[in-house]
Amino acid sequence: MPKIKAGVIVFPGTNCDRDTYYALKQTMGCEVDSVWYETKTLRKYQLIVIPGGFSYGDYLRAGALARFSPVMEALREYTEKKGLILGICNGFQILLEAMMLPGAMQRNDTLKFICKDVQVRVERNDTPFTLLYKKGDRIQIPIAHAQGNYYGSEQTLASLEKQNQIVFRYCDESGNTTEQSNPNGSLHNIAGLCNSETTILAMMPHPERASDSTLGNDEGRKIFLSIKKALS
Amino acid sequence: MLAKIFIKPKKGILDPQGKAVSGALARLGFNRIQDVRIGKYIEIKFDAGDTDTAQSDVRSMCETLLVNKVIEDFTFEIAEE
Amino acid sequence: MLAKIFIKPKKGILDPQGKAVSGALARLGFNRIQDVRIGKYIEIKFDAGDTDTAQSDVRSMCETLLVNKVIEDFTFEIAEE
Amino acid sequence: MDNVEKILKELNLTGDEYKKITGYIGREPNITELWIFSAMWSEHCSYKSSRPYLKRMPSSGKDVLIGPGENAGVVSIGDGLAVVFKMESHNHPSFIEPYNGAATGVGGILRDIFTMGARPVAILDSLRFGEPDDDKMKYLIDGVVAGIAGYGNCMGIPTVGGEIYFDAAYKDNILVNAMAVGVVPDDRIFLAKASGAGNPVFYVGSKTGRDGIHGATMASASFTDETAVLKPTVQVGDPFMEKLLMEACLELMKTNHIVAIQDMGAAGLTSSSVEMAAKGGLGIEIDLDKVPQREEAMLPYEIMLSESQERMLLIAKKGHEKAVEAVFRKWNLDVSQIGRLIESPEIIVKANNRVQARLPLTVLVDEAPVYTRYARMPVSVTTTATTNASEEIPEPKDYDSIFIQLLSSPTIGSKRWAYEQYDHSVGTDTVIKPGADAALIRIKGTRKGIAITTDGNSRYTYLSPYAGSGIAVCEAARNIACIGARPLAVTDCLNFGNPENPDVMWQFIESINGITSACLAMGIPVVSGNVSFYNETEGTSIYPTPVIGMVGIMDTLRERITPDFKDNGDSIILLGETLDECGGSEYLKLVTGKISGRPPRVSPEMEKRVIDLLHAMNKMHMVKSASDCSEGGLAVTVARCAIAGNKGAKLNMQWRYRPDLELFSESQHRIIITAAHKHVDKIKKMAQQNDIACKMIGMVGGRRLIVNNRVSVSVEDLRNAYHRGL
Ligand SMILES: Nc1ncnc2c1ncn2[C@@H]1O[C@H](COP(=O)(O)OP(=O)(O)O)[C@@H](O)[C@H]1O
Ligand SMILES: [Mg+2]
Repeated sequence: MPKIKAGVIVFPGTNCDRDTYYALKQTMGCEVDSVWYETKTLRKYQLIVIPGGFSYGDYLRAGALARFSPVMEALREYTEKKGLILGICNGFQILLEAMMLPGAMQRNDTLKFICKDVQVRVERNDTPFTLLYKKGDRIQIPIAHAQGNYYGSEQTLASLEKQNQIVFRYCDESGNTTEQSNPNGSLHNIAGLCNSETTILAMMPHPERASDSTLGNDEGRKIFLSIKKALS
Repeated sequence: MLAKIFIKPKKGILDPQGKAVSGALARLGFNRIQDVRIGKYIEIKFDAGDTDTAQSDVRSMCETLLVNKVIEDFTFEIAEE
Repeated sequence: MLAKIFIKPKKGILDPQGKAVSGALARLGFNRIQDVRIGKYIEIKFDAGDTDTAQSDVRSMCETLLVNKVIEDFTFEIAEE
Repeated sequence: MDNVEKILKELNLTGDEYKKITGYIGREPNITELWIFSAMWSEHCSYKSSRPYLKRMPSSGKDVLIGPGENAGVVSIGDGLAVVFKMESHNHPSFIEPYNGAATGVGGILRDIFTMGARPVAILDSLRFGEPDDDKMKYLIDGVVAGIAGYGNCMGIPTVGGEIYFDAAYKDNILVNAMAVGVVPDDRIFLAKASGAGNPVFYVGSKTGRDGIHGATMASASFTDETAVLKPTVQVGDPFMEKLLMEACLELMKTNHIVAIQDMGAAGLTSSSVEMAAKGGLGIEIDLDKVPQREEAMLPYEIMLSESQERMLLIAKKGHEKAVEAVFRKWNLDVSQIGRLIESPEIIVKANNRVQARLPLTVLVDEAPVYTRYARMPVSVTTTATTNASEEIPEPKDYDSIFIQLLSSPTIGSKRWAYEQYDHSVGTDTVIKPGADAALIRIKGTRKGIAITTDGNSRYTYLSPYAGSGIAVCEAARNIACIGARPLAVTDCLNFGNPENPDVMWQFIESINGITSACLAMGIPVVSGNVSFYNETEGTSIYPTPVIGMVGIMDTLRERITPDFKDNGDSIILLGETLDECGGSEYLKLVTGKISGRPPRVSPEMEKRVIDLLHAMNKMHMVKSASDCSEGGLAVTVARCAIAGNKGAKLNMQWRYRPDLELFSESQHRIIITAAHKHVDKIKKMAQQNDIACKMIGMVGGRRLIVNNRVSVSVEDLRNAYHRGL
C-alpha cells in the first residue's frame, strides 16, 4: 500500500507547523510536506492540515489575512476532489474567514488568551477524523487561543445541529456540556465542526499536543489514527 | 484621500469587551452607562481619481477584507484631506 | 446620549496591524494605498444632563480608561440620539 | 556646540566624561558623535559601575562553550548539541507602557538567542510588582502578563516558567525580567565577531523609527518627572515581524553566506555596528541613507540611536549578497546593504553624502569609563536585619485559618492566572509545565531534557544581599534537582537601585559575592547575565533583586520527577533540617506586615549534598515525588503536593520549635519527597551516610491535610485557596 501523503500549510506566522509535522509522522507514519503558502496546487495530497499559529500576526482578525493567500485557491480546488482537510486552531479561524465553514470566531469571553487542558465530547464518530472514538467519548486535550469563541447566527446554529456538523463540544469531567466547562463562550459549546460531507474538520483544541504519552496526554492521537484508517 | 472606517459588532451580538468596559466605567463612578460597544477605527490614506471611485474602493476593501459581515457592521466617510 | 469615540495610534508610533493590513490590501490589488492606521471605535450610550456634562464625562472616560495616552490619540463626537 | 552642559545633561554624560572624549579624539565631537558616545558609555552598554565585580563570578567549566560577552551564554549538553540562554530586564519601559514594555522585553531576549543560531525553545518571566491592591498596579500586572503572552504566543515559543513576587518596594518601579533558552548544534554557533575587511554589512527587519531613542539612556537613569517626558519614544513590538525575522535568520544560518550577526538591541545600530566591528578588530562604514526608515526627516543621531524592534545587523561574505537578499525577500522582510567592513578600526557614519561621525572604536569600547563607586553598608541592615523575627509572631489560635491565608497570599498563591495566558505547550516539547518546581523541555531526537527555573527572593537580599543571593542560587539548583535534573549553568539579571548611592553599591557587591561563592561551591558557572541599575523613583530604590536563571540537564526523560503525591500510603519524608528561621518570611509579613529579621542560613555545600542525595535516590527509582521547601515553608510545600496529586496527607511532626514557626519556617536546603514505605529505611540510611537530616514526617492518603492536632483542611479548600488568584 502506498504511503499516505499529507501536507502541512505554512503561512507567514504559522507556528504549529513543525509540531503538526512531527505528530503526523509519529502517529500516522505518513509522508509529510511543509507546504508554503504560495503553493498553487495541492493535488498530490490526501490530507491537508492547516495548523495553529498566528498567520499574519492574527492582525485585523485571526485568519482574515491568510484567507487571501494563493494556497487558499488551491485548497478550494482540493476540496472539490474530496481531499481531507484538518484545520487546527488558527486553521479553524482561517477556514471560517474563508467561508469554507459557516460562522465566525470572536475574542474569548474572558478577553484573555487561554492555554490549558479542557474536556471535549465526541459528538459523532462517523467522520474520517473520529472513527476510532465512540460517540460520547470524553477526551482531555489542550486549547491555546485568544479567539476561539465561536459565533453563528441562529439559522447557522440550527442548521449545524440539524445536519449534525458539530463534532466536538466542550464539556465537564462527566461529559456534560455546561456553561462552566465552556472555556471561551462558544455558542452551543462548539469546539469542532465539520462540513456536511465530513471531509473538513476544524477544531480549536490541539490534537498534535495530545498525541504523545511523554507529554502526559495522548487522548488526541486517535484523530490522526482515524484519518490513517479512513485513508487506508 | 482619507477614508475613515467605523466597524462595530453587529446588533444582537454579545460584545464581551464592551461589557467589560461598561463594568469598569461603572466602577470608576460613571454610573449612567447604558451600553458600550467596541469595534475598530481604521484610517486609510490612498490615491483615487475622484470621490466616487474612492467610495466604491473603500466599500470593496471593507467587504472583502476589513469587515467580517457575520459579526460586524461598518460605515465610512471619505475626505479629500 | 451617544458618544462615538475614535482612537488611533499616535503619530510616529509603530502600528504593526496597520502595516499588515496595508500589505494585504496591496496584494488584493488596491495598489494606491499610502498608509493604514488601525485603532478602536467605541460607542457609548449613557445619560447625561446636558451636552456640556456629556462632553466632559466622555473626555474623562477616555483619559482614565479607554485610551492609552502613551501610544494612542483620540477624538470623539456626541449626539443626542 | 552651544550649550554643552545642557546637552550633556540630556545625554546623561558627565563633564569629566566629556573631557575624556575630547582628549581621546583630539577635538570637540559633533552632536551625532556625542550621541554615539552617550550610548556606548551609558551604564547599560558599558557596565561602567559593575564591570570589575562581574568578573568575580565563575564563568568557565568543562561544558561551557561561550561565557559572558556574547549575546548569550552557550553550554554543551552532548549529542552535538548546546543550550543557549540569557536573561534580561525591561523594567522602565514596562512601567511606562506595561503591555509593549513587557512584549518588547520578550522580543529582545529572543533575538539574543536566535542571533547565535539557536532556535528558542522556552521563555521564562520573573516579575516583581507592588502589592496588587490598587488600580494602577492591577493595570500594570494585567498589561505585563498580557504583553509577555502576546509576544511569546505569537512567536510560538512556549513560556514555561517564571515567578511573580509582590512587595511595596516595587510600587513605583516594577521589574520585568525575561529569560530565553535555545538549542543549537554545537558546530553551528554564530557570533557577533566581524571578519573580512570589505565584507558587506546588511540591515534586515523592521524599518527604523524614532522608537526608544532614549532607551539605553533611560535604562541608565532614575525615574523622575523628567523621564516622563521621554514617553513618546515608547516601542511597540511586532511579534509577527520577529517570527519572520527568526525563521529567515535560522534559514540563512544553515548556509555559509554570513560571517557575523548581532541583533539591534539597546542603542540599536550604534552598539551593534560598533561591537561587531570592534570584536573583529576591524572598522565599519555605514551609510544611513540606505537604512530603511519608517518616519520622515530623521536625523543621523536618531537613526543611530533608534531602538526600533525586530531588526538585525549582519556581515555577509563578499559575493554572497544576492543569496542573502533572496532569503529575506522570501520572508517579505526589508533587507538593505548599508555599509562594509574596513581595515581601519573606526566607525564612519555617512548620511546625505557627508561624513556625520568618525570615531575610533577602541575609544568607544575599551576606553569607556569604569567607576569604582563608593560602597557602604546601609543602616537598615543593622536595624532591621538583626531582630528576632519569631519573637514578633504570636502563636496563632486558629492554625487552619492562618495556613489558608498564607496559601492564598499573592506571592505564595498559584500563578495560574498568569501562566494560563501563556502558551506553554506549543512546540510539543513541554514535558513538565508551569506549576512544578522547574519546567522540563524535551529535545526531540534525543532522550534528553532541559530543566529551567528562575529564582530570587528579594526580602532575603534586602536583609542580607550576600545570603539572599546565595539562597537564590541554591534554590534554583534545588528546583532543578526536584524534577530529576542536574544543574548545568546560570544566567542572572541583577536589578538594583542607583549605583551612585553607596548603600546600593554595597548591596550590589555583596550580592555578587553571594552568587560567586554559591556558584563556586556548587560548581555551577555563570555564562550570561544582565545588570539593571537605577531602579529607583524619586530617590527610593527597590529591594536589591538579583534573579537567577538556571538551566539543568536530564540524560533521559525517564528520570523526571513531579511534585504531586502519587499513591495513598506513600511515606512523606523531609530531607534537610528545619530551624527556627522566620526572618524575611512570608509568614512574618502576613502576621506582622514586617520585612525584618535574619534571612535563613545558607550553605551551598549542604545544598549540593542534598541535591546529590536526591539524585542518587532517584537513580535507584525510590523517589515518587519531590518538591522543595521555599516561601511559606514545609506546610506550603506539602499543601502544593497534595493539591497537585489531589490526595490528602497526615503529618505527625515531632516539634522542635513552636509548631507554627516550624511549619512556616523558610529554612533552606530542604526537600519533601514521597516514597513507597519499603524504601524508607534505605533512604534514611543514605541520608545518614551523607550527613543530611532525614525524617519520615507522615503519609499520603485521605481527602484532608492533617498536621498533628493543629491543622485539618480538606484538599478542596486548599486548592480553592491556592488557586484563588489576585
Ligand atoms: N510569571 C510566571 N510565568 C510562568 N510560570 C510561572 C510564573 N510565576 C510562577 N510560575 C510557575 O508557578 C510555579 C510555582 O512558582 P514558584 O512559587 O515561584 O515556585 P518555586 O517556589 O518552586 O520556585 C512554577 O512552576 C513556576 O514556573
Ligand atoms: Mg520550588
